[in-house]
Amino acid sequence: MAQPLIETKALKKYFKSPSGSLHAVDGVSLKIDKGQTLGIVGESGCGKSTLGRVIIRLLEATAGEVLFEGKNILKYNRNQMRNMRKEMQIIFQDPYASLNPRMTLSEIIAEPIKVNKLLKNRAEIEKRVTKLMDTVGLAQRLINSYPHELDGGRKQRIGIARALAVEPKFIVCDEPVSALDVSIQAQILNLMMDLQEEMGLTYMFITHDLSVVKHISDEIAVMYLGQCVEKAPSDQLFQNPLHPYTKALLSSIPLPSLKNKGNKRDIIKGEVTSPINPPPGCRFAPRCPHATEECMVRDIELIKAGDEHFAACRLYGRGFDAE
Amino acid sequence: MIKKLGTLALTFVLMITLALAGCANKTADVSTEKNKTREDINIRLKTNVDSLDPQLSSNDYSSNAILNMYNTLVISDSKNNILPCLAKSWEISDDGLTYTFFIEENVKFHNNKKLTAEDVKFTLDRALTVPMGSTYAFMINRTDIINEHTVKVTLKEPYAPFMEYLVLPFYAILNKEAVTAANGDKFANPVGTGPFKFVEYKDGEYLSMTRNDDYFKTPAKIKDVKFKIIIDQTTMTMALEKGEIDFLEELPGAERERFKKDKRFEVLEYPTNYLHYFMLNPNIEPLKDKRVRQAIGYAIDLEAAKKVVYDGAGEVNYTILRSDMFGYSDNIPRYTYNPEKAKELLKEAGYANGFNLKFVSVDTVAGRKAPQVMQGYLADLGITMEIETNEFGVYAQKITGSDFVISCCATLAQNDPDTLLYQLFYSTEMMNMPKYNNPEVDKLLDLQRKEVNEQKRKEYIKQIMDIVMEDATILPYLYREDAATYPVSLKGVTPKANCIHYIYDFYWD
Amino acid sequence: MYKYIIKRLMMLIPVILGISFIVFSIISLTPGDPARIILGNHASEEAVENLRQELGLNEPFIKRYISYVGSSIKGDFGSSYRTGKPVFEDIFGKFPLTLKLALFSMLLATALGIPIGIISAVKRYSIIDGASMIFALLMTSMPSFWIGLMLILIFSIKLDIFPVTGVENIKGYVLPTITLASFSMAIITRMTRSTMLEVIRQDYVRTARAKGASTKRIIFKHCIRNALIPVVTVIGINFGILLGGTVITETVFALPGLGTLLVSAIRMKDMPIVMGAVIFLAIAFSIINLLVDLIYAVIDPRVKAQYSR
Amino acid sequence: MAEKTKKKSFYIAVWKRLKKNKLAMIGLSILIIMLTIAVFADIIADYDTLAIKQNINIRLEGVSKEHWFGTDSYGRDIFARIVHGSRISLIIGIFAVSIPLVIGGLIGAIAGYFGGLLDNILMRLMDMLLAIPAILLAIAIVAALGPGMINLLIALSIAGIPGYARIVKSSVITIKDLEFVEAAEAIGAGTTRILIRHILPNILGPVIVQATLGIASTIINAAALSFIGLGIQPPKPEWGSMLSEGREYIRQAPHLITFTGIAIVLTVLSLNLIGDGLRDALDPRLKD
Amino acid sequence: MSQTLLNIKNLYVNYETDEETVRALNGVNLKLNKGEMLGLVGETGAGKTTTALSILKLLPKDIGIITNGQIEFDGKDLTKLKEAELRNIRGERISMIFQDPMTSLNPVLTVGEQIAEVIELHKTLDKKQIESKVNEMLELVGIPAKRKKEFPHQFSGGMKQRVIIAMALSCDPELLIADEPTTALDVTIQAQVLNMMEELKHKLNTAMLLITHDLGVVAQICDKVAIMYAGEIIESGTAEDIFEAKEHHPYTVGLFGSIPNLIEKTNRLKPILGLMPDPTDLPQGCKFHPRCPQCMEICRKVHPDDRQTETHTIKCHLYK
Repeated sequence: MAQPLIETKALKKYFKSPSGSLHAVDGVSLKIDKGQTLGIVGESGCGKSTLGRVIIRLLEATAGEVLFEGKNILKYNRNQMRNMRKEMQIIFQDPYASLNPRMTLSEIIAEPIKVNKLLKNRAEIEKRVTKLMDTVGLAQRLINSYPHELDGGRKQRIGIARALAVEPKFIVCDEPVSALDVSIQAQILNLMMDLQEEMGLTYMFITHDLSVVKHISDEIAVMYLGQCVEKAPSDQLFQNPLHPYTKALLSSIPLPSLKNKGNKRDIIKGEVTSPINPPPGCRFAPRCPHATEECMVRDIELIKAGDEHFAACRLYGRGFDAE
Repeated sequence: MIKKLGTLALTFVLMITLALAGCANKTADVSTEKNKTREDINIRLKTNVDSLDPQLSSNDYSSNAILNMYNTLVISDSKNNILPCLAKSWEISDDGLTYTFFIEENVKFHNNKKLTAEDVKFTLDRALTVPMGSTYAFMINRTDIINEHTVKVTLKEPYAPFMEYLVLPFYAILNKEAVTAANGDKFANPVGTGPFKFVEYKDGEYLSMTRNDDYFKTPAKIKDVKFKIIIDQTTMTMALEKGEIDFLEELPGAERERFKKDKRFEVLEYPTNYLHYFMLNPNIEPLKDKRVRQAIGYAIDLEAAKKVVYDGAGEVNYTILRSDMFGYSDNIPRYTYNPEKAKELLKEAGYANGFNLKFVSVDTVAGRKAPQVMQGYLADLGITMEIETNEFGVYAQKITGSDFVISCCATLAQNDPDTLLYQLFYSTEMMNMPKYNNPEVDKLLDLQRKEVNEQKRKEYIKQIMDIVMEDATILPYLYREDAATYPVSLKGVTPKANCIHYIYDFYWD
Repeated sequence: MYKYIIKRLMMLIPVILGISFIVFSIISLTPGDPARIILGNHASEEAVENLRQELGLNEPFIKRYISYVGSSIKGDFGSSYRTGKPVFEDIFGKFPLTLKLALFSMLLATALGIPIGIISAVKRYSIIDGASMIFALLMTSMPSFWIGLMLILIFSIKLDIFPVTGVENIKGYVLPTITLASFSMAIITRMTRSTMLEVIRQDYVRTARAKGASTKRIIFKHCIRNALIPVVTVIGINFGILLGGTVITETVFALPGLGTLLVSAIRMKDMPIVMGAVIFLAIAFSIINLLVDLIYAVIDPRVKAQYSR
Repeated sequence: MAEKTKKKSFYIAVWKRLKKNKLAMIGLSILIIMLTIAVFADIIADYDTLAIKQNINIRLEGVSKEHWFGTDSYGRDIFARIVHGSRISLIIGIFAVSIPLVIGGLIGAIAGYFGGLLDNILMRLMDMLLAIPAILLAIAIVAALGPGMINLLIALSIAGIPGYARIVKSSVITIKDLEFVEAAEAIGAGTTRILIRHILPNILGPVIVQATLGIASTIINAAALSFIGLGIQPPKPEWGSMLSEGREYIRQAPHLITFTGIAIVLTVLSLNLIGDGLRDALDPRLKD
Repeated sequence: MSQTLLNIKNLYVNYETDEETVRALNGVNLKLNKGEMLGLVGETGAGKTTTALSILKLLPKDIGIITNGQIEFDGKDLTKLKEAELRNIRGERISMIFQDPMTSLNPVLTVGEQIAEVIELHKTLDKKQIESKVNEMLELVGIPAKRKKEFPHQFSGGMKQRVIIAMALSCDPELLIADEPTTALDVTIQAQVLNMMEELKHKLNTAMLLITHDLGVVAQICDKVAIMYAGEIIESGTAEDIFEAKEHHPYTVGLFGSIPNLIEKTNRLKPILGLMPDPTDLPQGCKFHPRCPQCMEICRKVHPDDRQTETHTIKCHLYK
């Protein structure tokens, strides 16, 4: 099995807040093989965006490792990190806030090239920009327009073109389509999947929309309160969810068909607990119907419960004395 | 709905203005009939009172006001004659060195202790120790008590204007017991013998006094006196017009015609002893050369300048000594406006196409205007003058350190020119800021000071004037003309060259 | 809550130390000798010299500053060179007048500023909006001494309603109050207008309309409270400035307020008065800011939550 | 659907919105008139012969054919002095705003972008300057360094610094967290590039507004300082000192005050109108 | 067939600013019966919110103008009513809730006060009765009554939406208009809120107009569905018509094609090409023709009218 392109080991990120330390990412270990897409799904406040930013070092991790092609990039100094930037990129959720309103389209796309001095003279850069615009499906006549003149879909395409400008291997996509209408969303998802096939890109796709994550991801990791509670290939996860939270999550999605309309579905009670100074043990315990005191004792690791299918839950073996 | 909000705001505002306007009665009307019964008077005071103890005050306006609570040994009338006050009579020894004063018997202080020679000796001895002593009491040597009501004062050397000095507020007679108790507190309750007793002083607002009924002369006609502190000139004239003040001394030139035409007011114009003059530093280029200094003298049309700076008030003085002063003569050399002669002198001195110089001025009404006029006239001669209007503190430091090329100043002269000439021209004298040094003039000054024979003394003064006017380190300008203004019904106001007005003499008819 | 107040007051100390050093150095390192100023340019050299000695002006600058800080901590702020009285006696003598003036003008400015601001926001682009904006702009565009003089000319001389000087009776306060209020009123009007415009566009206003509430009720019950939060800061800052005593208005109306005292002290290089007044103002200014923050907490519960933790 | 390819920059959009605001246009036209007067002052009225030359015998004359605004107490033509005075007042206004804008802006940007201890120290410093009432700070400085244009500029600028520092800091904080700044970091852009290319262009709005209003209040403060005798040295015509000179003759020759007063009010009013108009234009949300 | 509560006939609404005129609604026809839940589906800019706002005339003052058509509610035409009469209906007979719970509550007033306000406005009750009604409503939406003294910032997103719903239903209105009530919430919280709304519909027999862009939500709780595109209702009918019938408007087909299917694995989605039309210059004929895969000559020129089966209407020339 080839070495995964990117791997995290017990990655942690804590924030100082007036009333204690906020455990945004609390010991996450994942790996993504080259050319694959790992979906990260979870509700707001589960730390999925923070995880993405920590991996590409927009935020400095509190503990743990991030291995890119086997090497721990958290130890890199400024210059090593500068050429690492060319390997990893990020696409954002809000099309309005992710583009500098004072720069034209061509300036935005050309900036990464200029900053990293990939091409020298203006003509070459110009050519590169027009090629990128074609790849992401932007009409040439928009080259001089400003972000505020374009709709959400086109702005997201500019974001993608900017990310591709440095020909990265790995892209973190932080809810890239959540702010778009359904029809535009579909166009962008198709574009991203085409680019993956053409350029062999590896995605970490972060979203709260389960139908989108199933469609685009090869493997999916479900996050709750800073921890990864379940990881599995996307079909297995949807056909046979193991962790109680995943089950509840899948059952609360309203399906666009009348098949099981009206029958009672088991939706979970209560609200997400506070991520500040969380008690040890399974974070979902307070809301879990199968919870016992055993769940509250110590943090539970991901337990192997099938082919490439892991779940962090006591029901699937004694999580803490690892086999 | 919006209308309601609007009306709400308007009613609120009306309510405030009415509340403020309503609860106060109409201010005193200026019209004459009601004044019959008036027993109070509001007088404008230009600055804060810097001390209630006359010997610790360095501000003439403030000391003139507090003088009304004290008496001096002698006082002066509008013609500058010396009249008896606390001193019934006095004798001066032939050599002019000793003065013997006979004190009034039944005079009581406000703390109704009797006035004795001891108080007079205490006052004159203390005069030598206080900081202002060096300015006003430099001539006194010793004071001895002859008996309970007679005092002998011996001077260091004969000093003709000594009697004029005794008129000044600095020499107000203090109560020994009260002053020793206050030990240097400038604002301790003043105890004097004067026609008015101290009531209250609110810094920056007013100084109020009331009639002293057991005054050793007939008590004053006016019962309550209030000095209102108004610094700003424009506000002052408006307050007078509104009747909020009844008496002011310095009506600005611009307002004089208006008030003279206004039959409600009386305007009494009189020259004061304050001489305003320009100082040219003979020790700094380019004014080292006498001819350049003279050229500046000729360059300025002082008559026109007077119109600007004082709006025409007062009359120009070309000869430092005023015509009514001892030792004045018509043939003292002077610099009248003569631009051609000025150009000639400049050419002779080698400055045909002019030069630069800086005028060190002070931030007062005159201090701002006079240099600007001079600037205009010097510009005609190609001389470019920069004006530096400084804070009083900075100005004082610069002129006392003679750190200036050209500047302006003013000083209080006496009828007897001795002090004035001594201060302006004697080489070691502190007030001789241009540091004019002419041994010949020093000798003549000493001679005239000792000379008892008037004719000889005049002769010496004439010689001094010829030399100093030739050297042109001091360019006289004018004696400031005050204009006391008050409602017509106020009587007893007389012109006072030394600006000391005794409220005692005022009364409403 | 009290922990927060004490922390804020503690923060005041470095600010005051900083200010005192800045002002002390400006006044003492610049030309102009206090002793000479007091004794006038007639007094002799040695008279000035022993006064300098008496006031301790000959020691090096740093030593004087340290001794000043030392004594002021113990509560002795020295006495004024001019009057010889303890510093705070003079300051507190003048302060009530400035305080009254500041209060009256702030009251008038708020009473006029807020309603006009609200009306012009609610009836945007109407004549009222245009007129009130022009009026507010005119007030800020006119130098206060010009307004003062015009008021005296019209109301005191021509109409003879108000006195020119003196604040013996309440009538003396009217014209100075209007002059002072004109400037802050303009700022409050513009501030209220922009915050009201902001609040009117909020979602909860739309919810209130959907509840069937009338515009009047929405303005009073929902909008004003939210809109006033930032306006309170502006009022606080302006009140602080007014407390500093506006020299200009005090000169024009011959009112012996704190401003005149401080300016003449600066000109006279009367160090103890200048230091005392500036420190007093700094404390007053910080207390006002603290009050403003506390008022914030009262109006806006989200802010209160922050403090009580 | 033809999409315009012209480089329709953000500023053109702002200008279009500003043009619709009638009040701002009035303000702009007044300002343009003032600027042309200031620039062509020498042509409109000769400096030496009219503004400076004293002519005592035509002193304090009212409005007349040769002297449109009459003459002052030295017989100088008031119209000429106002014309040349506009040049000085505008220079003071512009310099006494741009200096604190740059200094305050830098302090604000650094404090806002880096935060932490640096932010705390800088802001405490600003609090100190703010706690001393601005006009008193100015008086102390002018009293210390002596009157004159340069010292007046220094005095007014120091008083202005905290205001700009705060405005810039608050705008930088709001911009700093936006995603396009994170994106710039992600592509390896350095701090200086981010500050100059991304953050500064986006905080121009509130800063420009504060600057225009700043020029207005600076002109008034300069006039106030002249009023209490600390302003520009004679004979240079400056509106504030002209006003305080004329004050003495308020009853006898009111024309000394009226025209100069109107000149100040018009200039300051125009700047305030433009400032307000810019605030609305630069913040599209304010438009319904 | 239960009695018709709301009947919107041929409604036209424009947003007129001095730069441009936006033709938001272009002839909307909609019918809603008592106690029924209608789902109004469409993408951004389709005119869903404008329809809702025009019912209660909450359109922005002198900018959002109803140029044509009637809105009959319980027999009365709302477009003709004066502001005062409309105010009595708002909150009492028809109430409305909005999308973002975070900003829909006044931050400086307690939750209890804001619920009590709507009761005070429409019911003449004394203080104690109002307080008990407030407690009752809070318990109804699953919030402990003692929390009525707390402020909005002390509640989570889901909790705030419950408060808003309690507020809207406290005067027992006949019609509740909900503009994307759960879009801003997490999936699990959305499920809780939707369940609650369904229970309340049955318990209080309130008709609901639910505006959303999520076909899943519509399928789960709506009885009837209407699909909007460019200011018109291009297809409407019962839930069965929309989700199970064979014939559909091409836009509806495109919508369903754009949603990833949770059950089978599809390689690529079948999105609708192109962009939403510019409301300031709408295309001629059928507004969807520029993006319609089965576009015919007639579609470009003639505006299609409704092809009506018993309950299922489709506005397209394909189904003449």
